[in-house]
Amino acid sequence: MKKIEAIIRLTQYESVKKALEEQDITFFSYFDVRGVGTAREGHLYRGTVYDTSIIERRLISIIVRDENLEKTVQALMSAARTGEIGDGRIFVSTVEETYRIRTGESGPETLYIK
Amino acid sequence: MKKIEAIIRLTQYESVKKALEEQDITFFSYFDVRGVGTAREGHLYRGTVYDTSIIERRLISIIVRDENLEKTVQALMSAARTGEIGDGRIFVSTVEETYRIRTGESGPETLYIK
Amino acid sequence: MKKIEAIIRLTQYESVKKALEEQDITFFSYFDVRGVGTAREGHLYRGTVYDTSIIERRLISIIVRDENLEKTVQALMSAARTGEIGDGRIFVSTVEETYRIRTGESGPETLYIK
Amino acid sequence: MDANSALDILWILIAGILVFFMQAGFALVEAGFTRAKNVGNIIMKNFMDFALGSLLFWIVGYSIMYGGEGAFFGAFDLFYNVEGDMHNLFFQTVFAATAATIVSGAMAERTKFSTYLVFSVVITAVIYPISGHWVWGGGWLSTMETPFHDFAGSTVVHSVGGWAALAGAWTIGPRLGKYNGKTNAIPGHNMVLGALGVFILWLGWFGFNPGSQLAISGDNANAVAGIVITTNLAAAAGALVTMFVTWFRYGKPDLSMTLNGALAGLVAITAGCAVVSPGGAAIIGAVAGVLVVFSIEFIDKKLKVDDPVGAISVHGVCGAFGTLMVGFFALPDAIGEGISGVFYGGGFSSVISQLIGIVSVGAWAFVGGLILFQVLKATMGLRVSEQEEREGLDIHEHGQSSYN
Amino acid sequence: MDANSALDILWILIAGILVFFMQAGFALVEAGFTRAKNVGNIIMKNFMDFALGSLLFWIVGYSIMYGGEGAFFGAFDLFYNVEGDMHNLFFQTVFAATAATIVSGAMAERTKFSTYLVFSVVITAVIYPISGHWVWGGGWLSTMETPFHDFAGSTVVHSVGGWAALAGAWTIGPRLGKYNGKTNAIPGHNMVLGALGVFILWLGWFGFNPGSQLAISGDNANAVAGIVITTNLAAAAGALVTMFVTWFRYGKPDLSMTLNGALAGLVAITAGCAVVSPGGAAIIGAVAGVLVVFSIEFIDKKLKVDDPVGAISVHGVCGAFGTLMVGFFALPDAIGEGISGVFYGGGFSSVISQLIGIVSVGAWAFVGGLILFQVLKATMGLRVSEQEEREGLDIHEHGQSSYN
Amino acid sequence: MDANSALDILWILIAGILVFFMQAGFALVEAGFTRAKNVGNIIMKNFMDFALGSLLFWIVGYSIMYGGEGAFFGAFDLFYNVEGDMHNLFFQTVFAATAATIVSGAMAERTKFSTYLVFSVVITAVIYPISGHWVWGGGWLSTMETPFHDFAGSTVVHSVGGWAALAGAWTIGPRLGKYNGKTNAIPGHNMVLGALGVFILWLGWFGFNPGSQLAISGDNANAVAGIVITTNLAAAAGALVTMFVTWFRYGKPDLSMTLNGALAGLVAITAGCAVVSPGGAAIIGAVAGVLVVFSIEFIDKKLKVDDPVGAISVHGVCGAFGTLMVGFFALPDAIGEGISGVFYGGGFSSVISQLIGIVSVGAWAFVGGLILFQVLKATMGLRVSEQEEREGLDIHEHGQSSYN
Ligand SMILES: Nc1ncnc2c1ncn2[C@@H]1O[C@H](COP(=O)(O)OP(=O)(O)O)[C@@H](O)[C@H]1O
Ligand SMILES: Nc1ncnc2c1ncn2[C@@H]1O[C@H](COP(=O)(O)OP(=O)(O)O)[C@@H](O)[C@H]1O
Ligand SMILES: Nc1ncnc2c1ncn2[C@@H]1O[C@H](COP(=O)(O)OP(=O)(O)O)[C@@H](O)[C@H]1O
Repeated sequence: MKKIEAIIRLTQYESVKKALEEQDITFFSYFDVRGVGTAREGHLYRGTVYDTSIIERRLISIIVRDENLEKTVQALMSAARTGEIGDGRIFVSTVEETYRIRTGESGPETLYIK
Repeated sequence: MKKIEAIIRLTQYESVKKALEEQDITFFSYFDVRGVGTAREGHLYRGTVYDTSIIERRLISIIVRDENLEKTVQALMSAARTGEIGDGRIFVSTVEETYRIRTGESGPETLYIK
Repeated sequence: MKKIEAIIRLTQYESVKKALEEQDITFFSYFDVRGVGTAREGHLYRGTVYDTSIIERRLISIIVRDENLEKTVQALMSAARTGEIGDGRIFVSTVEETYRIRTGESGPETLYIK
Repeated sequence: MDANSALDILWILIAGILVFFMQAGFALVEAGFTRAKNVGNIIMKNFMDFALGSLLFWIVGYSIMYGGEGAFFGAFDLFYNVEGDMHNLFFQTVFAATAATIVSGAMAERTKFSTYLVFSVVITAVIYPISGHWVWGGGWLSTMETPFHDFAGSTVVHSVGGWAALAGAWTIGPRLGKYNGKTNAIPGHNMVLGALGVFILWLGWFGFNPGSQLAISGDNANAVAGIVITTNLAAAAGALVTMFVTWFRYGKPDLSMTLNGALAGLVAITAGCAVVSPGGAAIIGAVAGVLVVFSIEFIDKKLKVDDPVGAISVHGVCGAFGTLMVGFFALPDAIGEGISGVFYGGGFSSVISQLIGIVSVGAWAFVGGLILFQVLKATMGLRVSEQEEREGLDIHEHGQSSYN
Repeated sequence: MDANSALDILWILIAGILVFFMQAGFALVEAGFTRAKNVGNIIMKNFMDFALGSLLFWIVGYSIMYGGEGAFFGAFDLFYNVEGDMHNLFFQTVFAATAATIVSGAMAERTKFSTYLVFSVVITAVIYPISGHWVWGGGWLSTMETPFHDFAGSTVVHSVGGWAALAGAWTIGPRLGKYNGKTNAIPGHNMVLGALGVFILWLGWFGFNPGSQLAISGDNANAVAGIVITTNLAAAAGALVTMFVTWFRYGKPDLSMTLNGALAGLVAITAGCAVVSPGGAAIIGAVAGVLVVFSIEFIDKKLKVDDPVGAISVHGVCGAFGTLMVGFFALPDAIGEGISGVFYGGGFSSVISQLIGIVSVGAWAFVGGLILFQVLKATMGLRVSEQEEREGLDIHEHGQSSYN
Repeated sequence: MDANSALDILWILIAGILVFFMQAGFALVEAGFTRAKNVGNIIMKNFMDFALGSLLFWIVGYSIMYGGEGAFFGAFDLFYNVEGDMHNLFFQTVFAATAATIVSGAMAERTKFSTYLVFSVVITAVIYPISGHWVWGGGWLSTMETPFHDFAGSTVVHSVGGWAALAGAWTIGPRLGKYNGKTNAIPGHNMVLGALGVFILWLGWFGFNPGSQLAISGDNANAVAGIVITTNLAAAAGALVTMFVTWFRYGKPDLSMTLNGALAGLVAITAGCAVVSPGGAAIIGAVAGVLVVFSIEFIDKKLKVDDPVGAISVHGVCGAFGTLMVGFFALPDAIGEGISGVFYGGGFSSVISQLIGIVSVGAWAFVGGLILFQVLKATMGLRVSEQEEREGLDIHEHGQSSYN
């Protein structure tokens, strides 16, 4: 199994979610992270610009069977893209085992993402 | 070393923590994620039901020596289970190296979880 | 590529960031986690001490090329260290693939951290 | 000056101070019912409504409204400064600022700040004082045979705000993601702020309605006390009934709607608070509490006009409803010699006058607002860009988020 | 009506408006001292306390309390509507609503909403007005030889709420996780809300106590001013002393407890605010500031009754304490011809009367509350399910979280 | 007592109650403009300022300020308790508590709690009442040939707080990370709290300025109404102008600065509110709205004195500015027989008196504050440890975070 971690713009989340659903990927987890990188938002407080390089982003984490890796990455990539600097990144790594807590079963076949 | 990531119900956290302690697993990290999946909470706002599939969950991350993998997974699984849909999942992957920042030492033997 | 996850004190974040920048590591993500471990903060509420072992920490996640692993770990380690209990830990694992969403390119060479 | 006159001035000032505080109430309700990313923007709008309103009503508005006896227009004198009448200027100023503020809520989370300021200027300096003059300044609605009766402003203040809000919310269109095939809920970010806002508004209403007696000496004292009671009972009934209506309709009592219910009762009783019995007030409040739920649903789901805080229903619909109810619930001779409400055998003459007032003022505010918003849309632009809306007005319009 | 009468009515109305605002204060304190997942629920309860209270006290409560001279009961007239007395109805209504509100805090985070509403009806329409009649409505406590003296309601309002809260919190049991072998702290989610609530309550108390003079004309003006001072000094002393007590006991000054300390001082001075000297007020407030800390600890750790906001200690214990202190600190002839406090050589006759009042009203409220809660527990059920409690009352009872 | 006297007392009490509520306003502004980790600490400081202030001003402060006719000092009588004057004690107490509170904002997020308490005692019991005596208690500034005129305390209250704040913020040094080579922004954590605080302060100012007439009977009624208008117009002008200034300077209208702008207008008009025309008030407010922006920038970026809430600029600078403007905008004979402002042909005699007052009171407050803070720094220590500052004063000074 593969773990796909995509760091995307907060504002692209809805369209990413939709794109994933269209690929029958309806199970995933996400949380908000702050990304440090080149994209910058200029903030202003009481006349002092605090030109920060810290950006709110959403990290989507999906564990898929190996055969679903490609289509998931593609769906993520096209839906998260705006073409502007700051679109984010995807990282892929290996997951060795998974368990469904409710039943105690293990193995890739217990992933809802068939 | 293995990294165990368990996505559990917020409300099972206390009992999971206790179960881990009983196995001498007293070091771990956690943060809150939102899970997208089949379990649904019906929310209502001003007469509009927003039947959402987004659920607040807690992600517990524990890095253990290989020999502790089994007991940790078992402890997690039994304490996190309610038997209802939405109990969550456990994912296991490999960690190659670890460092204790305070001393600079590395290696599995620096894990507090012996 | 390697994924470096460092769990550090919130209060060391600024110096860690600076140390990373000095090593030309200007891209990373972070989010706040709660660490369960030996370091304890004594909280008090209405006369009841709730001697908790839960501590707010920051998890910094950096994906680097293999050749940058060492210097990144060193930078993290020296900047995050105070020498007191509670300095935190670093975990290293393998990442197999990465994509730059904006362009669709993949491979370690698309990491900004050369 | 004798003690009675001083007493009256004291009361008007205190009532005005209470009404001033309603600005904070509106700001909190609107902030709480919208999303965190736009909260600084909505507060800034409310804040500027009052700052602009205070200056403009002094510069020109008060004179337009109260400066002469014309049928449609008072007078155009600049910089009002008449010794011995400053308490009235103050009391009317805080009223005027309310009308604009209502609109900001209905158009929240998508309206350009600069354009909003222009709108705020026009409604406070032109739209509100002109129709206000018709009713309270000696204009045509007050000189009809059976005069139009709006004691404290269900129509003059609240409906004017509410119908302008309808014009604005309709012109600007819904927030992104509100209607895509179906109607989506966009929950407000902080119900505690919303509730505190409603408590503050309820508090302020004890200045709004009883203060509109404009005196407390002599027999006015009992009249004022009566108005305090009718105001409070209508609010309580509105809140209670709305809670039960949402409970039956949605299965659960809805907090945000219940808060609206109290406001609905308050807006509805504002016109008739001085001429109805406590029982009449409770009934008016209770019916408003039903009405507001169905009105919010209708506007949201049928008209598909996106009003994040329910301002159109609370102020427009319940304001009109309450004004009409005066024709039914007015106690004998309470409005004037020989005039009573339908339920006290007074026939429909008062109902007709009320309708004339509701429709004429409503049309003025809605059409005036519509023209204004269409012009603004075509010139300055009414709406922020899609990116700005997505990422939040706070960051884009003010360069800073409100929560850090 | 002459200027003096109008002045008195004006003052009663303003004081009543200030007391009304205390509802917002209670809501904020209770919201701030509990967890975010229950905040909408607690606000809804506070909101409904006032809505129900306003209607019920008008419908029946005021008549029970003030409608006749019986020793135990006033009268049972429906829909109070006496021209010339509406300011009193209003002032008494806002007082009545306070008693119920106190209970919601002590039972927060676990009480079923529907059951709570039933409780709220009974306390406002039955429990409170009956014991209120004994003291303020001409009942038996006011006709004793040395009458029981509770100027603004340390016992009539606060202790009634406090003892009913004790009955409720004890009947319903502690929140999940509060006591498992040891006593756990469940920190409130927002101390800013709690502090703002206390500021608002302190503000409202300037209506509560000085308004209870029920007049300001003539010599009443100085009396009212004196009450403002005693009220303020007791609150200040309570806050300051509590801060130091927590500092010594816990090593650090505790904010939430210090906020309770100010309320403890306010509750304690409420009975005697009109009959003690400024110095006496400061001492009463200071002692209440000590008492509240130990009382909260005792109830929390020894009795193991879980009161998230400290309502039982603040309103019940400090209310009783303050009422008793009247017997010690009352200035000569301040309560009545020939009656003085112990410290002014008056002997114990007043102390005994105070004790009779404290015990009889306390027993009435506690036993009445206990029976009511036991019946409700056996019939409708008093407590939400374990899952609802874990996941939050907002989601389960109202279908929506308050922070989004 | 006749109706007029009772009326005056009623008004002073109500005004005092409004001013009391400003404590909540200050607490919220300071909480909102600082970081979440220090919010409980700043609220505790505000809360204790008022508790201490209430007790100390009663114990000794009022007597120092008003107890005698000496040129520099009133009298030293303990525990003020004069029947018939308690309304004045109350009104002066709530004023006194304001001065200390101003300082807590400028020194927020780094000052030791225990040391702050000592400071708070000294400013309320010594610094403030002595200079206050010079102006309002019959001291030397009030007996000059052309008396120094500070109607409601631009200098007596606000500048005293502002200059002591400057002394304190300078002595304690900037927050960690504020200046490292360049000037960094440290955004406040909650602009909604800040805005609500400003609304509450604006509300309270309707007690602060109009209440300082100390009467409302007879002709005072119109005077009070006039002050309400000047106060309101200056605040509105200040807010509006500041918004535009920030818009031009920074490209975007800054909410937190605009909130300061309203306060700047309010502080500036406080001295002259009773002697200037509405137009004069609007101008004074508008200029203060410009001044506050440049002053905040100057203090922040040039002086490198770290004032998280802008207290030095708002209260010190705008207080001095507003006091000076009295010499320019005072209407003929408004201050006294034959005295007018420069713009009304009165020459510079009044300007000179105003300057004398501004400088002498300012020097007293600044030097007194400086000595006090230096002594505290050398003895108890003024500042928390670096670790405490990094991790938050709430956890370290109070053992608990405010948001959970
Ligand atoms: N090497 C890395 N390790 C961890 N996170 C990274 C890394 N590189 C980029 N990121 C994350 O991805 C986000 C995207 O970077 P960004 O500047 O937007 O890229 P792009 O120029 O490709 O659009 C960053 O904000 C950061 O959160
Ligand atoms: N493939 C996946 N990738 C990432 N997270 C997942 C995946 N499958 C499930 N999850 C997470 O686990 C949670 C549990 O799913 P749930 O519907 O509760 O499972 P179950 O039916 O086994 O009880 C989801 O809310 C989601 O956060
Ligand atoms: N085995 C583990 N798995 C996951 N997180 C861990 C583990 N061990 C430690 N941590 C994290 O690292 C933090 C550091 O632990 P700490 O007690 O500070 O270590 P040290 O004694 O080395 O300074 C903990 O709070 C926890 O978040």
